[in-house]
Amino acid sequence: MGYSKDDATPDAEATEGFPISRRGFLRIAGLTGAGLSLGTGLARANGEIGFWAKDLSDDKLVDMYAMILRIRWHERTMADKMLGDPDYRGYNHFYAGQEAVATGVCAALRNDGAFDQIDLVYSTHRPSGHALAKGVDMKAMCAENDFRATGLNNGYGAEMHLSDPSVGFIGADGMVGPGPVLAQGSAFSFRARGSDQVSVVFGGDGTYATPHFHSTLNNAKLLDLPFIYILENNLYHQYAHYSYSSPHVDIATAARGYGIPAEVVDGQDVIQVYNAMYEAVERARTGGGPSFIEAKTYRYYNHWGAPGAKVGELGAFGYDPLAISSFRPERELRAWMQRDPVDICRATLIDWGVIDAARADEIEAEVRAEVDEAFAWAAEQPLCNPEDGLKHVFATGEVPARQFG
Amino acid sequence: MGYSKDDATPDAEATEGFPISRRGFLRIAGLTGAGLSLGTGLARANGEIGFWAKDLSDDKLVDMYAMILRIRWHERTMADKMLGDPDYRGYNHFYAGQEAVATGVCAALRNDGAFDQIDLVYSTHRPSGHALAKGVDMKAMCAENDFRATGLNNGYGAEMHLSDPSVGFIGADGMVGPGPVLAQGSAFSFRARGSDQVSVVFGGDGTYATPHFHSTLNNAKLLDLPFIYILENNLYHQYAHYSYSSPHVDIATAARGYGIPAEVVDGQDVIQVYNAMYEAVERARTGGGPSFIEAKTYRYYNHWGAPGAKVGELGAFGYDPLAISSFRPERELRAWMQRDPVDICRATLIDWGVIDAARADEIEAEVRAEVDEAFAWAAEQPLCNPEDGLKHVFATGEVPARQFG
Amino acid sequence: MTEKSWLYSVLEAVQGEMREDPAMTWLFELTPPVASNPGMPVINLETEFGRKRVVNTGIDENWMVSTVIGSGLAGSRSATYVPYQGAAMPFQVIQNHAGKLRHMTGGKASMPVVFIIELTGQTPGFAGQHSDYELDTAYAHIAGVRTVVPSTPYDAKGMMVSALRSPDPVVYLYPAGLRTLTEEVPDGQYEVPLDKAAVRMEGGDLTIVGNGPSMPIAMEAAGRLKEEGMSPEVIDLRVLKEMDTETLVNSVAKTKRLLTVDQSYYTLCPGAEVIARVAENVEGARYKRVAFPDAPPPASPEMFLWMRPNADHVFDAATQLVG
Amino acid sequence: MTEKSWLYSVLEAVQGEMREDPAMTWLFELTPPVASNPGMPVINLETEFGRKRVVNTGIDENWMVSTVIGSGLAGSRSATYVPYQGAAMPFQVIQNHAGKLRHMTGGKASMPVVFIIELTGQTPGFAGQHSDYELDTAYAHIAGVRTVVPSTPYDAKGMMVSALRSPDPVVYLYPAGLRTLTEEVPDGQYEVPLDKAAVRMEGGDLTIVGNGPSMPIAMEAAGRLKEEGMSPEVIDLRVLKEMDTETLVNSVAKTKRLLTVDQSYYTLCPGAEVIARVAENVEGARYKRVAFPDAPPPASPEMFLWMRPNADHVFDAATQLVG
Ligand SMILES: Cc1ncc(C[n+]2csc(CCOP(=O)(O)OP(=O)(O)O)c2C)c(N)n1
Ligand SMILES: Cc1ncc(C[n+]2csc(CCOP(=O)(O)OP(=O)(O)O)c2C)c(N)n1
Ligand SMILES: [Mg+2]
Ligand SMILES: [Mg+2]
Repeated sequence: MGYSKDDATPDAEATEGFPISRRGFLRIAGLTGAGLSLGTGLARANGEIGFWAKDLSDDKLVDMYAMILRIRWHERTMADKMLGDPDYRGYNHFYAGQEAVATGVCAALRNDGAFDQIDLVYSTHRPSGHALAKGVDMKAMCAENDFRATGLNNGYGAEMHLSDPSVGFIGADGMVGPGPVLAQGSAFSFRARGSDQVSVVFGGDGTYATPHFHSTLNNAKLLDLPFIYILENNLYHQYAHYSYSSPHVDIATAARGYGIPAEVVDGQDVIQVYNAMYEAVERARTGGGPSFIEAKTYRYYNHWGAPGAKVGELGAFGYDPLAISSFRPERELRAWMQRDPVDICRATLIDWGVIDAARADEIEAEVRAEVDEAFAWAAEQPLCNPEDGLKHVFATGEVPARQFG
Repeated sequence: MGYSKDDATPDAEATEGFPISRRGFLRIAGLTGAGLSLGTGLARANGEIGFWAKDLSDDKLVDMYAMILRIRWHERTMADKMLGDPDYRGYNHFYAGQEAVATGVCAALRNDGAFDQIDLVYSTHRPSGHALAKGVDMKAMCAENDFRATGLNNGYGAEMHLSDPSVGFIGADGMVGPGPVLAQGSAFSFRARGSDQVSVVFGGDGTYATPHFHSTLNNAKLLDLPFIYILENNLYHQYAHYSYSSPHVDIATAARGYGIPAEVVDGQDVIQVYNAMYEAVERARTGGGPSFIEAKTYRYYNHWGAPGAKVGELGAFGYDPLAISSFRPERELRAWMQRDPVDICRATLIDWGVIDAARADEIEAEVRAEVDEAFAWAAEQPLCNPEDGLKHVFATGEVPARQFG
Repeated sequence: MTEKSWLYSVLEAVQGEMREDPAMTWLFELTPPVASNPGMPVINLETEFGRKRVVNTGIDENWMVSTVIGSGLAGSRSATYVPYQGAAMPFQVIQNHAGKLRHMTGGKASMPVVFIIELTGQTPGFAGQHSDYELDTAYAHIAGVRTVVPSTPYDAKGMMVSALRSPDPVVYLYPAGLRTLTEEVPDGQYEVPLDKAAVRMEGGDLTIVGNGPSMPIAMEAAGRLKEEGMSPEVIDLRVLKEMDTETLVNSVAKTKRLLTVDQSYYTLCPGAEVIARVAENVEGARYKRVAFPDAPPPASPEMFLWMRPNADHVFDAATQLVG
Repeated sequence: MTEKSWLYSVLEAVQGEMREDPAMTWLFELTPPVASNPGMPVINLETEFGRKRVVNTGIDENWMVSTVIGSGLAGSRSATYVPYQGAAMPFQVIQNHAGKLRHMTGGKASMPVVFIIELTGQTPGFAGQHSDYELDTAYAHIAGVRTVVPSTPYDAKGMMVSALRSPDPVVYLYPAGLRTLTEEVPDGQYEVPLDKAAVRMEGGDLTIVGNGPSMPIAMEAAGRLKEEGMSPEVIDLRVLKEMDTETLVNSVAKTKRLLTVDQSYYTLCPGAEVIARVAENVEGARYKRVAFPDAPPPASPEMFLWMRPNADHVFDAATQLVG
């Protein structure tokens, strides 16, 4: 299968006027953002074409809204614990602000069934939202993030290595670069064994500059793998704006260069994310090869932990105290918060008559109760047994202690 | 400086009809070849625009012809020694068929002067042609390839590691992938120290699939480095046709994706190669950033050594006995030999009235004498002193012998 | 049983497993999975299993290995043959992902995969990466991968079967110089353990420990020492991780003399680990190490062959250690 | 002299060299070349030398290191700071290119470059690549690069100056756990040799050899052993390649007891090389090794802190070895 004319046409912004000054760059990105927020409206004006979310059941739509809230309140509750509870040892690379991406992507995947039937998701160093969206149990995840023996991974991995193959969440990856190549490797095995499973990787804008980006897309295209690359472009990789590492305004342009169908979507709108993902999954399942989706989004907290955040408040304002040579302007954050994924999803569902405001509030209340319960449960869990660190190096047995000489 | 509209337009063949079957692929490549051979004629019809070779002195043009012959006869003489002289220990990754690329590229570079003034060339595992074109002494190279103590690198490196910084030939590289990144690293230092030097890398079609390809082009573009990537597309990387590793018919298409000006030239025509290189060098020297040139070419021998070749005959026919899952058809080789770089250059110079047939024959006779003398000199050189293997690990001293226990 | 070449024996193991398991895959780059052997059918994995399961790729060893790991994580057994030129390219993903994922996930991740890492080190004339033998140490030091290095066609096949059946990722070092070896190898599938050294010759005067490419010279030297009336014990490590300390310690406790032989660079070669483990457990023994100097291999055969450990070096070192 | 932090001391060395040499460059990724220190001017290499010489890049450590090597080959001194997460990414190009080019070219290639490879290993809670300390062995084993690992701010500055002035490529290991150390460090440029171990405490009962991150615990344990009336000699390797055998052998010839302390995995840790070199040269000594088990570091602080070598482990091991 080939790809539509549209996909083949390189993005105008990306092929004109190199090199882009950072200011000019932000201006263009701003416009893009505007264009995107219009996107949904247009799609709807155009009627049903490619607008798959319209076909979803009310329950499914409500589940998506609830998932966005579950991620959001998990984030906020954890941030408050980090800031307010001196005994709490967990940490996080907060995902708040990007919830609609994980939710829209995973809503289009097969998340339960036998391991050789479900779709696989490879995540990043910022995994908590991806994990919940793929179906990871919140209690087990909270316990893992708190280094508990009964946590999702028995306390061996914690936040950057969350993994639960039983729901197809292969897991987080503390490294930047290797994940996408590993993910397309799973897609390679699906093709080899004739399975209709799909392998999905989440990657940040920071993954664009890694050498792995080329290996991943080039081979996924050459072998027509059932692989989907979700690039969450939140504008920054740690302390550098993505214009420091990419000559493209839309990183999707780079994917099109390989002949891979690539869409740019508004990552704050779960409906847009779902619609693009639905088409990509169909393409992959039917042997149509890989797809690339760039979701323009933004993180409300700083790169790591909760510096700059306040208990009870959403987001971290002011400059990241850890950043030095590249800052994210506070106004940029405030502007993005105007287009909050929770608000957009809530408004859409009310607008479609799926729920009313009262029901929306109820759902949020239920979610907050679930989140509080998960953290409370985790806090009760036992700590790890030191000697167990020698286990799980290999499938059987344990390695000898060597620290005693 | 940006790049011309032309460069920004992706190559039609490369963006239509993925994936390309191997047969369809060869057909297109064939057409491309035809189009290219027409290229020169067109450019000449168009007059002087961008046709820099016309401005060259007769001497310079004659030097280019002589250089093509020096490379050709070095290859043929070495192949005959490998096939005919059981005592000869040298080996080669033969470059015959590709002479016009190295010659046209290096003719546009600054090859003598102080080390901090001359342009640098990074070569590959197939370096003998690049080395001669950049100005490496043939005698010293022959001695090195024959493991002699007085060879170019005192017998430490041999063919795959030929190096002579004094003429800006940083050297061969037995690895595939790292070379281009190292070469752009030199360009980075030129920019940092405000030098107008240019760094050039030769890479085969096999370098396209390496992860290094992305690192090299992405950073060269982001930092606008004085860097030129010469991709010699001879259709095969070892025993696989390049369609096994690239979705692009023209690999230049991939370079354009980064916003790098990229030209596709007929690698059998030294004049076309020189013209494209002249513009790329001007761009780099004047702060215009990187360029990419894809030269469509072909090797007359098999990947390595002289299997399939006969003494006194040019080229290796029949299938490469070492190749198994991907073959190069003998007819493909015979077709390419119809467009021999020696013949094309000779015809052009006679056509331009620079030399006549008699002078052309004289030049060839002189070159053959020089080559025979170089191999004869090398054969007389002393072998290496075993203990010297412990030297040159670090700038001073030597490492202890450990093989004796 | 038939006399078989090294490569044929290895591909026989792979073919046997791939016939049993339709999901298993094989990735290669420039070394076609093809072998012929007198009196045996030609093996060609690519034609037998097709290009969806057996893939000829571009020049990207990190991709090859990462794809194998990703296949393993998805539940498919997979193996790849990495040519010596690319032997270091996949180091990071093997070290950080293959080696750590099972542990980091509390045992949830399983990778039934094999990375055949070809190492050269035998061939004069090529220099640098085309003549070196050095990555054994890098792969043996990291955690979570079983690093083995067979030294005979029989072990090569048996350890390949065990590696392919192991739920753990295995770095299967393939010393290119041993390709020419042939011996009687069973036609059927059989396993050779991934955690046991082999005593190749029993003796009481000194212990010579080699591995992979140094075994032929260790055995040749030991044979000559025997002729001289000496009684050497020769151990083939076979497994670098997890190293079989017991066999080493028992031997040296008896001989009180240990000579290690490596093709790898002296500093931190496997022999250093052998000596350290023995020294921690045996008192009053004497030690010697034969290894490649801490220098890249030069092209000149005169320099290279002088530097590369050979049977004479082992013979002389052993004589000094005992005398 | 002022009391200075580790990072400040290192950047002072770099700043001093960059002021002398307008061609010298510095590449970084997520660690800005910025440091402040009480009573001293803030150092910010990026603002002082500009973005043509000091570059903040994308996430591609192989590119960073390759660019530094390419700069060196073009005649410019250059250095890069590779964060611990990317510590293995440039391994291949350091092993095959930085380490081999001078030799392969018969001495024609020169690379006056420094690769600062940050290693962690100290921080509980992160697991895997974010808590490991293991690549010292991989870098120390390869040929042609000088691999050093300072353990004090004074050495960190002096060895950085020496490394930047050396015509040889230097792998300068930076144990992140030592960042918090401070000591009196001269303001001017000075050199600390790249081939000498340092005797940090003289004694006659046993020799304790540590390096980089294991030095603080080795010194703490030695202090307590002294209080117990024992006389330990403590050696800081400082240099993994070329290792200072003489200092090690002289010490153990005297004490007849050797305890090595590493944060790296047990198998093939630097201590194994220390023991092997000594065992080849000293008769009748006794040996012990303290190291991290051959397991990836787990996230749980309870598991990690139990596994990571500490002063108690060293103290107890030393007591057993002597007793
Ligand atoms: C190979 C490697 N180098 C450096 C790092 C350190 N690091 C962790 S996250 C990160 C930035 C990632 O940015 P992006 O991919 O955009 O994801 P985001 O943090 O924005 O979600 C960096 C540089 C790493 N984890 N791995
Ligand atoms: C990293 C690495 N992997 C594999 C090889 C083995 N190898 C040597 S040359 C070659 C093919 C190169 O093809 P190409 O780049 O097209 O150059 P050509 O031989 O056609 O001139 C390969 C695979 C290598 N040298 N380095
Ligand atoms: Mg980002
Ligand atoms: Mg080629």
